[in-house]
Amino acid sequence: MDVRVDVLGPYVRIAPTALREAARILRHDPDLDFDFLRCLSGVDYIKQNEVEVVYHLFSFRHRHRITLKVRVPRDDPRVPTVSDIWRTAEWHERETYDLLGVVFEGHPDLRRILLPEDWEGYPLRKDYQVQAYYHDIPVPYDIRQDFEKGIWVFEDEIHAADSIPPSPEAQS
Amino acid sequence: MVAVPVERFEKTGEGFVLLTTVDAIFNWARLSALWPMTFGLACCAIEMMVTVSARTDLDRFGAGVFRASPRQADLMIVAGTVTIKMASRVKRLYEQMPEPKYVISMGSCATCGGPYWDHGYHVLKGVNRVIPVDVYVPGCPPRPEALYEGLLILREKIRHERLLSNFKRYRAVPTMEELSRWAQQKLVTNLKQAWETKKSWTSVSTSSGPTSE
Amino acid sequence: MKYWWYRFYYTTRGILWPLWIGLVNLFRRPVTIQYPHEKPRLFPRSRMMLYNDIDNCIGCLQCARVCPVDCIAIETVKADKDLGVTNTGHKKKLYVTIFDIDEAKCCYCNLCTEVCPTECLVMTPNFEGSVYDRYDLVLRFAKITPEERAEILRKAGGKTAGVTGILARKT
Amino acid sequence: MTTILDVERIGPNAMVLHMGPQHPATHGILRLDLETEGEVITKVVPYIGYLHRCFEKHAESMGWQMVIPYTDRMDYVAAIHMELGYCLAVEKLARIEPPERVQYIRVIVAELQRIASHLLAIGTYGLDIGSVTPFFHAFREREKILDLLEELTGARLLYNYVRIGGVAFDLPDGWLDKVRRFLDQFEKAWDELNKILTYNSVFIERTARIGVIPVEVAIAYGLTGPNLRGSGVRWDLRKEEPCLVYDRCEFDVPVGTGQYGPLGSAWDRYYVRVQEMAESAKIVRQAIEQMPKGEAGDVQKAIPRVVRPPEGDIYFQYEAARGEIGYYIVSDGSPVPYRVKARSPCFCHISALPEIGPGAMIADAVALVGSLDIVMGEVDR
Repeated sequence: MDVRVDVLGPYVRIAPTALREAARILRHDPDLDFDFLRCLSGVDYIKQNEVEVVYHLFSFRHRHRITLKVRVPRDDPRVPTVSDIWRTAEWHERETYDLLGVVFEGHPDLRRILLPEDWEGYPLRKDYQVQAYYHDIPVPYDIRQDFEKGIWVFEDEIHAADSIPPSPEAQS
Repeated sequence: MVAVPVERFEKTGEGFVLLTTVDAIFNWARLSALWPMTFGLACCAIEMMVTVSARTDLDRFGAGVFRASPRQADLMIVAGTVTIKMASRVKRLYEQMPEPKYVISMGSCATCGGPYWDHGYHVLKGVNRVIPVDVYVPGCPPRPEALYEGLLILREKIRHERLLSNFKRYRAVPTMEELSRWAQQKLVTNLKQAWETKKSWTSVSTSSGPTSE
Repeated sequence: MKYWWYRFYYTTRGILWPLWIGLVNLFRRPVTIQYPHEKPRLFPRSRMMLYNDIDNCIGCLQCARVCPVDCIAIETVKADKDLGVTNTGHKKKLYVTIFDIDEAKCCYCNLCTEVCPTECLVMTPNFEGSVYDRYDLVLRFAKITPEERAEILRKAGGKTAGVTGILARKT
Repeated sequence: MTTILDVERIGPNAMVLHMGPQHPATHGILRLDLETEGEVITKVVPYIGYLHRCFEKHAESMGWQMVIPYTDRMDYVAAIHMELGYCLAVEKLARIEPPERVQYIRVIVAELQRIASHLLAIGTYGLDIGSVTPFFHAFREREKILDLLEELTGARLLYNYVRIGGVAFDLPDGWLDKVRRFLDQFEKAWDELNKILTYNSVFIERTARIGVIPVEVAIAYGLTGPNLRGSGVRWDLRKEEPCLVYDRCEFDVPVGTGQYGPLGSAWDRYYVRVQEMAESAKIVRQAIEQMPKGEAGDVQKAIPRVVRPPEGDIYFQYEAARGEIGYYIVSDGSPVPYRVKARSPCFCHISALPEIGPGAMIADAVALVGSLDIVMGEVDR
């Protein structure tokens, strides 16, 4: 457990195993009574090889707030779910799973929410690469077409256009 | 600018007899009552809603009858970003429409992915990847009047369609290339004129009075 | 019975008020603008399609760098002769061999015109730009023809001063 | 819930009805799977993501100022609120203090935008219910606001007006007088709109008993904005956690009263929006009166050439037209944001549909979804 109050957004960092217990106390203790999960977001820290899940909590009754942070390894991110404690977390967790690939253990319905079911990869990871085709629909923008049909085709560039790689996204 | 002939009817005598071609009468009938489908996807849909509201009344052109069902519509205004999840639905809806059917791609996103062309992994880069598009309306979002203009341009296209294209025509009808060139030259001319207007606005005064024309 | 009267009151009210307002609105001035015959009201700040006055462009590439959409493609080559000055007094040191704006991608955010030092790039109040082909929306503003460009490039030894936008992705 | 019939059994007679993604009344492209038993909905499963435009990926790929056009496109009906929330968050992170005049301009613009947004919500809601006339009335008024905003910002819908540390343009000459004139005229139009729609008995019959959201459900699902206030919770971020100059303006926070049915019904949510328009008009009037005189270039003084917030993260929330728009921003000290997460209010509103939907009739499904006032661009981002 790691508490920082000196930064702009003070937070409490806890271990993923303690998350459920902490969440239950925060929600049900009458002095704390955090009944409003404001935001649940995931951040991909590729340098530290970790994924962070951030919970912003608020209490309507006492008008106080707290930020919880959980760090899990990037290769196998597993965080216990809090969707039975705050109902709104159900969709937020699905979204985090969809975009960052964090698996919420115990979640009742962990499916992709924004992207199609058979989408490859987790887009908000920093090393994400776009797939070239999705069900025969080309996904990345085809710059070659711009060169062929657009105006950049001058005598010497027609041949250069042939050597353009498939897409800029696929390269990076 | 390539002059586009707009006369539809050729009168003979004192105007008692009206002679026209099957093409012209069919095209005229088609362009006068384009029934669009309510196909609001994103920001442009709001502007599409504005076109049917009081300020810019789309019904003046017989195109204000927005149909909920594709079976009753013959114009699809793709207003907004088409995502890859939505692409197959767009295609299916287009296939359900009866012939003849036309598509207006409204706004940047539908035209080529717009602001999302580069990093938007889930945005379809142009609706012409799934369905054929007749008219592209630029803008992000286009003004309601810009959609109007797109509709007028589409009418121009329908007016010069050849239904009986295998027959030899007695009258020259502009080809699609000529029409396309005309449209682009119109765009460039408009743009130059607008630039002159802008210059006069900024140099004369910064007063905020509404300037018509 | 009291409840009935209440129901009667508010149902009648709900019917009569809209009728009255509809009647009043009959005599109001119509708000419809007859568009193709009458242009809509535009304001000095109204911004629609981009236009570049290439005579005043110095090829500083700032607009292309700030564009979030990356729809401006510029290629400049160092000038070997005096090209004069712009309206704002900036010296033109570069040939602008390519200045293309893809109006189809442009998101009309006005960021590019704000950074333009010579104010040659403006958002005009022109919204009438519907075309039949998507690539007609790519506008060429450079006045240099392909032959002249090849000549300029040959003189410069194939070296460009700056390349941005979609042109920079070629390699 | 809205128990007209007590549904106990889900037998073989259950039917699944697909509504959307292309449906004239879903406010965008939302797909609902309605499981029905006769006329009564027993289960609602919303599917979203048909307008997922990858805002968060775009925010990670470009400079801080360049993100603003993309924030506009999230909630395209109330674009100013989206960019305002983002700019306020970055200003707090980068410790930029915009001048006082800028804050007043922002308040005026934001409140005008709120009126415009609610007008659209009301007009289209009337359309959903089946009364077409209010749509034209609402849009006529909305066009006047859009004209004002176009005169100020140059665009009709997606403004890119609020910048980090300021706003893009100063007010044009005589603009404030125009706003004042508009507000005088708007109050009459507001009254008219009330007469046509709000107190129309047909409208009340159709909305007052459906889509009831109890307070516990509203809080558990994180509902905010007019939807939460419609359930009777007096919670407005402009009042509770004032940013800008909202604390210098006097205004009420309208809440649902349960006048024509149970508390938290669709009519209550609708009526909160109607009342909020009047409150916004009040705020605009006060802000115009209190606004300090400024000089040319004053509003752009604090806009930094290169925005470089220090390392750190922040969560900032702002009361948008549809509820709490929150931005969780992580900066690593570079000119490009490391992560921008937008907590959108409508996302939470839709997630509550499986809870509030069951029990309603099929014919009321449209009225229920419409009363939540959903903008899909914000749900899917």
